[in-house]
Amino acid sequence: MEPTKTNSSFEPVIIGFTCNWCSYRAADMAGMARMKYPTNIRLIRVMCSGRMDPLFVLKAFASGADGVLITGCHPGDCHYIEQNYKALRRFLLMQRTLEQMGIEPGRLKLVWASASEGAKFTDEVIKIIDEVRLLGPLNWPAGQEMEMLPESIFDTEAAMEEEA
Amino acid sequence: MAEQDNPQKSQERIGVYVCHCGSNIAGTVDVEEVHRWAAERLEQDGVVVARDYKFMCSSLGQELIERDIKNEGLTRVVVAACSPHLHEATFREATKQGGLNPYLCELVSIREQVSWVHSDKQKATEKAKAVVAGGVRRVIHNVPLEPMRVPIHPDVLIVGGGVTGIQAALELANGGKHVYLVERDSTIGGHMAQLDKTFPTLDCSACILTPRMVSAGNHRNITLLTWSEVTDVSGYVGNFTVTIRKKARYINTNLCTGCGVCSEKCPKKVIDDNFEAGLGYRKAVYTSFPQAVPKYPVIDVENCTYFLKGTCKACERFCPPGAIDFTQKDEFITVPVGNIILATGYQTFDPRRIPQYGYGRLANVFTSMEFERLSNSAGPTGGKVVLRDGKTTPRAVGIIHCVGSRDRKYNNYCSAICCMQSLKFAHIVKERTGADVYEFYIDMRTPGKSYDEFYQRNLEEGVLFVRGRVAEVTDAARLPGEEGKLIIQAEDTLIGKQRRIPVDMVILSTALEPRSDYEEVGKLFGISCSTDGWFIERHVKLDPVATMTEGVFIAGCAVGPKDVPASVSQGSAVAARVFQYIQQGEIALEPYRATIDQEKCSGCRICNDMCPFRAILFHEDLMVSEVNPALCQGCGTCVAACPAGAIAGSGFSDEQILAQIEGLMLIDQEQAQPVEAGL
Amino acid sequence: MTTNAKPKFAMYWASSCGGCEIAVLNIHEKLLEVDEAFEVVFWPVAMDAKVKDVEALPDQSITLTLFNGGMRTAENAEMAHLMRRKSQILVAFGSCACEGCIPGLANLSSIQSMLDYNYSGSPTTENPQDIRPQTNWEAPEGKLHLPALFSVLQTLDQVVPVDYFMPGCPPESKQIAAVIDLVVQALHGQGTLPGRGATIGAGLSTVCDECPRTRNAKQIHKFMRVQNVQEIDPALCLLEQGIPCNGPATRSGCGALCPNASAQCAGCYGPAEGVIDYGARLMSAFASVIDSNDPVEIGHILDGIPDPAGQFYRFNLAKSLLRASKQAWIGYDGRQEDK
Amino acid sequence: MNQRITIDPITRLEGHGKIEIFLDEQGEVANTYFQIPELRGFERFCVGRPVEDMPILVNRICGVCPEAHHMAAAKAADAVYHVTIPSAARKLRELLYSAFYFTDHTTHFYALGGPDFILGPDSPVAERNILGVIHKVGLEIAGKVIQARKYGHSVVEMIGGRKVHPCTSIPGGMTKGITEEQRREIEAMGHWAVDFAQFSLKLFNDIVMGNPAYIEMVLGDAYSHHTYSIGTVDGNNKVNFYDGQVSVVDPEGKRIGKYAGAEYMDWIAERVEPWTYLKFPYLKKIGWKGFVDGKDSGVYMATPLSRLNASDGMATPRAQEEYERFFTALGGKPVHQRLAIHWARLVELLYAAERWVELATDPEITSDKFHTVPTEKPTEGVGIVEAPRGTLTHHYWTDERGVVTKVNLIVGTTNNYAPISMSVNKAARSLIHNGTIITEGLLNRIEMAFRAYDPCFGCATHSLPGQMPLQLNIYNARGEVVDVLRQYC
Amino acid sequence: MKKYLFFPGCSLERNARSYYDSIMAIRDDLDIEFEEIQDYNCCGATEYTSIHRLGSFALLGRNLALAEKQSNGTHTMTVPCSACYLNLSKTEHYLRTDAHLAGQVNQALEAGGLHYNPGMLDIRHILDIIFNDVGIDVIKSKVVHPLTGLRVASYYGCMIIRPDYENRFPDPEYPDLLEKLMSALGAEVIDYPLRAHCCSGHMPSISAPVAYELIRRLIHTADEYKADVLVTLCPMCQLNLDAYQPDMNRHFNTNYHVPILYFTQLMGLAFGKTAKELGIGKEFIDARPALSRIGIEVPPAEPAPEVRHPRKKEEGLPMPKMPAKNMSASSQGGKDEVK
Repeated sequence: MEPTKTNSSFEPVIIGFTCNWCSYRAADMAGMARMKYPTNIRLIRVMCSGRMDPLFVLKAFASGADGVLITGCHPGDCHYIEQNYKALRRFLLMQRTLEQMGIEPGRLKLVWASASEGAKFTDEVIKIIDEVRLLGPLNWPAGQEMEMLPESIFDTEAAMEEEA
Repeated sequence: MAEQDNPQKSQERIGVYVCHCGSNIAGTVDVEEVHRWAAERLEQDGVVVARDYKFMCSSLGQELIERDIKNEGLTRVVVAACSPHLHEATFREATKQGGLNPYLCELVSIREQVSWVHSDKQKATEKAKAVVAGGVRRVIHNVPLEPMRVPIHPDVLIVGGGVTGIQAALELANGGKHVYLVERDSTIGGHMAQLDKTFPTLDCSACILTPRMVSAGNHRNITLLTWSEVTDVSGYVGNFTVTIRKKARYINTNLCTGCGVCSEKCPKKVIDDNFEAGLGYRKAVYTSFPQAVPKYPVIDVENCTYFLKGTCKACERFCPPGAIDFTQKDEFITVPVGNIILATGYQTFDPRRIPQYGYGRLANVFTSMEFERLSNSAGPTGGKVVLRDGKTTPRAVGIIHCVGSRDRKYNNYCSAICCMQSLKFAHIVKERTGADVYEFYIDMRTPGKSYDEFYQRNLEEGVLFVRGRVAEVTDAARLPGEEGKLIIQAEDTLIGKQRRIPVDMVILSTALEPRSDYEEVGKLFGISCSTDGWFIERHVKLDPVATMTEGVFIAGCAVGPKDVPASVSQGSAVAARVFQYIQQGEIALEPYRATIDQEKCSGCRICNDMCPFRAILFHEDLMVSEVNPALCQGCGTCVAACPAGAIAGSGFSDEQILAQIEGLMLIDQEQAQPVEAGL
Repeated sequence: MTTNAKPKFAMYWASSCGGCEIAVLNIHEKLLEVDEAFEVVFWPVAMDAKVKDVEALPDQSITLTLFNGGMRTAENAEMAHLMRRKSQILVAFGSCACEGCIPGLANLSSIQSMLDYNYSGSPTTENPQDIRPQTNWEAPEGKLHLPALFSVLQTLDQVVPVDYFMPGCPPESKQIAAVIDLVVQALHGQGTLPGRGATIGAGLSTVCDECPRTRNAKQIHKFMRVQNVQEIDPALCLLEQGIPCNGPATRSGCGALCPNASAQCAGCYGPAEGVIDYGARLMSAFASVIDSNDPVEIGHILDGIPDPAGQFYRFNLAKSLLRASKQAWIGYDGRQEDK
Repeated sequence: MNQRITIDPITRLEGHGKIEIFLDEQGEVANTYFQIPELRGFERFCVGRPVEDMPILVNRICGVCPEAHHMAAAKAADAVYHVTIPSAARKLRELLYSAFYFTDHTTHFYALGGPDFILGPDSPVAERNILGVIHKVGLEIAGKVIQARKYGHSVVEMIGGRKVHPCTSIPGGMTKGITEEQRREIEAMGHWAVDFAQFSLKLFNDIVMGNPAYIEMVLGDAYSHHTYSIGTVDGNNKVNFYDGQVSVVDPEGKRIGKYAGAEYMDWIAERVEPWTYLKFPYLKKIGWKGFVDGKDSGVYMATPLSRLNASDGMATPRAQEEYERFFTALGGKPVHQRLAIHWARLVELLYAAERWVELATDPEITSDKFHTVPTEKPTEGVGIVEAPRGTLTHHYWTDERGVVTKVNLIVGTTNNYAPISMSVNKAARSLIHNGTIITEGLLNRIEMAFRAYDPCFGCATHSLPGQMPLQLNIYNARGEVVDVLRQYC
Repeated sequence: MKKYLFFPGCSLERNARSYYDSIMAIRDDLDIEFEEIQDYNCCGATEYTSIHRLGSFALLGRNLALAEKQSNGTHTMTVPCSACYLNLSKTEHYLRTDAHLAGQVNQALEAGGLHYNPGMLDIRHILDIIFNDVGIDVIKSKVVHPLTGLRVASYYGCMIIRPDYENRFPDPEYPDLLEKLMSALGAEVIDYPLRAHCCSGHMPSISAPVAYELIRRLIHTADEYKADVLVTLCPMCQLNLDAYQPDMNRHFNTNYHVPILYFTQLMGLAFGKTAKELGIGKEFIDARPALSRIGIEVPPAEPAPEVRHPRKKEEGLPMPKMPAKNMSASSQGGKDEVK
């Protein structure tokens, strides 16, 4: 599989999940304070980090994202009392599973940011973008069509011949 | 899944509106390019209209949407503008005006999360496209939703009988609403009742407060529950059920006349750490102060000789109406209320935590609350300002500001009242003793009506101001004239010198801190606290007395340090806020709810413990779980937890989020192609 | 061979273990009904069969084809295309065809490492010259050919469109019988078939729905390896005993066979109705009920599941969102950068 | 110019075993190749799995004999934890296994092996299948056959939790036991099974031994190979399916040794050929000399016949009688005629049934001591059982958590890959000579040779036992197809 | 037996020998053992850092490197001398937080074939070890000769408590560890207000008058508080207050007589060690009279100075109670109360 983004200036795409009450507001805060971070991250708003379903993370990777950032309220500050702990539990298990799938732990991060921590949010975004840039493209091939798979594990012309 | 694999033409007719927000967005994002791209690239997804406009939130901008819905027959609307927290409501309303269900409108932020945080125009534009695509893909899966309406029980619970709680209670009660006013202490009044004077007007605190206390006490719409605590809260906005523990008073309040004989006769003298701030004494059976409301005393079990040794009962013997009742037990009552107001106030910083200031070591170092009692005509010294020996009048007094405030070691925030309070102390000291008064401050903060005038007045009265942090308070004399004095060592930043100022009395203007039990209280009522421990408002500026939890409100110092006027106005404000709900009779809640498909639910009970609002119940008979929509707050945690995929979350469904992810990635796929071809 | 007006029936196995066939044979007497209702035109296991004849049939002429087995080789895929062309109703039959089944776990590692191990790594292999099977090999007497292997095992519907899915490893015989009844009735206009893409011969819910074990609101303090459980409580939910049982996320239909036998549900019936990624559901569910908020402690509890990917994707990997590990996609282990 | 004959058991697209026959200028057979065109790689992807999962994972190697893999895996896992399982658990497993043997052998004899004899090798191809048998012997017997399979499977389900792919064996024993009611049910079915087994032997006697043509065919040289034989035996060198040591006898019938599971690596090695995905096991001590007979060739067979050859008898009375009759009739040990495997199989059928009853009546079988919690640190372990189609070896290595780090499998049928190839070769040579017109005889020979082994390349070829439809393409010197002969196709 | 690396520093080998002796004398009671750093060099004392930053860090880096090399079994290095302690821990802190600096220092160390990995060592003052690792309870249990009746002023100086980074020391402005320790020994702890003030450092050799004033303050206040003895934990403090006390007296013609002892010496006495093995008797200001009050074997001493201003106790306003945290503090006698 030839990664489609191996050019030296590799720009990762990060999908970020934010909770409605803390981290999304932190992102707003960062905006209002005109803090700057690279464009590589794209945010999705959910009501609570507790809504975070491993499904979304898998989907993001399968759709070509190079990294995923999950954010939520600080432990103890969850608008829904304690649901961000569920996010924590799922995150820890997800990382183990993804590692077995060949996805480096660095590509999935969980970060707490309160509504007032625009600066922290900015830092964390910059951090994960840099880390993933070092890890290089993930560029998951699952989406691609059958024929694009290396069909033969042997010399390919043999495979061609065989088709003929 | 299928339609995601091969996106055939969507059935929806979608309108996309990209806002310039003046130059706020247009300055960094090429909005024309974005809407052009959307029209063309997202045509497959059903985009039939794509426009850009200077200010979408303007009435003209909104009309644009309404018109297109009518003329173009739009079935979905995507607005790319500012944060949903600002204008989601606006555009939903516009959509509604156009005749569509408001929830078929999706607002995506390209301002706070694109134009304002990025500078590279070309990249920002690309990202804006991605964001729009995400919104479009998502909105396809939006479904019409109807806000949930729940009835509001007219009764209100107010926790905390300080000036804030009293104010709120009276406002509501006078408006004909029934209020349960719960106070942990034996009397209402709170901190204000302990104060001597109030700044800047210097009118007597008790004099202005007690009438309010009395009317609260007698009001037919107010059920006063002193010496009581809330132990459990269940239910939800409009329909809370609150359990209150009425601690045993050991006084039969039906018989008690409040004559006070019991206290007189009680042989046991105890230091009053509470009302007298440890500066005075009370009996084992006592009322905190003469004007206490209610008038009934309480027996303090820790110290009562009878409870300790089993004999005495002096009070019982002498009580004229025979109201003493040693057999009383704690009593639990439950009341239904529609709204809850927390006015639980603050506690003062314990300056023992700063040993170099000598409090607790050096007799004549006082806390502000101690001084309030000292200077209070009803206090232990009858208002005489004297040293701890009880007779010597100080000739020099030092007042230290920001003790425990504005200090990264303790609290970063400013306690708001200390400056004015210190000025008040200075004035009182001067007035009563004519002593020299030194104020050690970092900055003088006197915002508020005729506050600074009061500062000026003090200046004129000859109070001496030293701008600088105090290093230590010591009794270690070094120079002549320091013998037997307390020496305040401080850097005077105005003259740039270390100064040693010998005084007889030091007053520490201590910080206001959250109640030590703020966490339990927050959990009990389902609201969250800032890292400092103050309760968090729904919006600091625009909704300061509401919380994120519907039906639970906050006011006064529980939200943050405040002076009396501010606390009172919050008391009124919160009352008005609650009125609004009660008058509506019902309240509309965001229709984000979880629902369990009984067909699919296997009764595995994984979700049962997921819900902190106890919204999920399990039917043993049918072996299925069910969500109580009224209790559900829509966090979606159970949706994500259900192994059978039997729980759906309206407003944030899997379909919506998955589609949005694809949308966000769309732009890369088309970029990826050429690169690949190039290889 | 007789040719009559009876609707035509076919059953085929691609890369599979033969268990599905056994399951079909295990409908016992019912087999005769099949013989009754259908003209069996193609069923390698039970009768003489020839692809040439299938190829000769007009397209769409086979009414019902039960297709089991995964797509491991180019030939599997070609056969899938053929059967699709010839059949009106193509049923992905059994776990392999539906979701890749156990052989799908091969997608966790690269095909290269598989061959390396099989032909030189394994301890009993004596292969000093490191001989490898070749797709084309010049024997002294002439050329020999072997079909190529795909680097990633795929499910039937990843190769051709599928009308119905019938899960299970293997599908329960009674379910097979029921489905056959259903089709027969439909053919006689006495019933209607579900919409295309539907899952048949299984329930909508999950195994817990059929599991007789008592259960409470879940709170997991630790996960147990089954061999370490002192005594498995025969009446209590296995998960509550700490045994990682996939029942909560696995489609009902088997009658909770394994939990009934005090064995963890391995998950062979795949995800419940409408679920996109089986593993995600299970991962989320297991993690959610862990009774700790301390990362370190949670970590210790998770150590009780030493092989998350294997646990959560035991049968479903090839059908999951990621479908295979990065190594498998790239064809090499830990050598991505080589490419 | 060589002539090339391609025998595609089921045409290439169906991805099953494939035979290539090359002729030289004289039209003599130059060489034959029997290819297995697939590999699923269990040995690789089982790495990383917790060892307690192995019994359910390896089931999926073969749906025809999952019980065998389940047992081997469970035994290997026990060994990994160095745990001795309670004797009740051991008996439960063996009971399950005996019932499985009974079903499997029944299926083969009646559905696959039987037709050749019952209907005669020259009967029309289309009839020569289970339905044909039913027509010949009558529905009543068909009913019995179906009954036999049912009974076997229901015992498997009662003890193993499922009819196909059982799930109850775990390291240290079983997850469950059986109740007294179940035991009674099982015992009843057991008695029926014994009768059925004896009935089957009688049927074989009447039809085969009564017919000189068959005897000639069975005893004829066309189907014999003088190879080594292996099979698992108990302490008294009696045939055992579940446990014991593997006995190895040379072509003269001399026992050259016995090995316990853990020692298999000293005895067995596997050869790789570039033209097939499957490996060829052979006796390491003797070495690989190519596809040849004799004392010096490491090629061996592992079948019902080899088990009888390698043992000193059967552990149950009636089976023992049959055992003796078998060798007397075929002229003493060892027997090399491959067609005798069918008969040997019936002897085992009877043993399985008798063992079934023995265990079902064992008082301990309903005990609730069916699991021992392992205490030792997991390391490495080998599990060996006799699969119907040959000795099955599972070998696992794990880390200290009991997670598999390495796997080695030698699957039942693969044992016979070499001898089968040789049988194919021999059949071809005996029937293709310069100018000889190739007749269906060739197909029959090859097919019968095949079927005798009851090959189940479960993991690779998916062939059900003996099910081996054939097609012959005959090319002339110019490579044009001059004739196509088919059987089952 | 807990083991620590031990960095004595120059003072303990010469003028602060009694500090060294007393530590060694009590280590068995405290059940700790020391491994002395071999071939250590000067810590740069109080000035060098401000004169040549990098040089001093290199100098200290060498000590750290040596310690790391020698660290078998433990990575905790304890230091009795406040100056050495401050310099070493400060350097460790900077090296840990400033990679560039660490690079430079290690480059310098290479010359000597040495290398230090920042973060490897944990530098702790001996008081910290005794108070936190050994603990008050153990100490109490070892007391055989309680110092009952001995009024002790505890003096910290500056270097052990300041600068206050990484909260390395509780209440750096007004610590009370020594007070707690002393009351554990049975001594009568007084609330010495100048506990954290300046001992004049190297001023005696730079400007005597300035030094004398600073010393006077400390001694005067100790005397005011009727301290029989002033304990310290810093060789320099001890030197200044002890050796220069007579000069100071001459300078102001006062006649203060406040003996200065190391806290470890008092611990030794309480543990029943002889004055001799603790190095008591070497000090300039004779400690005999003071010690005689608690019956330490000594020749007859001059009468204790008579009480200055006696004070009649009066009923006044109650004092606020002190929380447990400051237990010792509350038991500390104020200036005015004399027992």
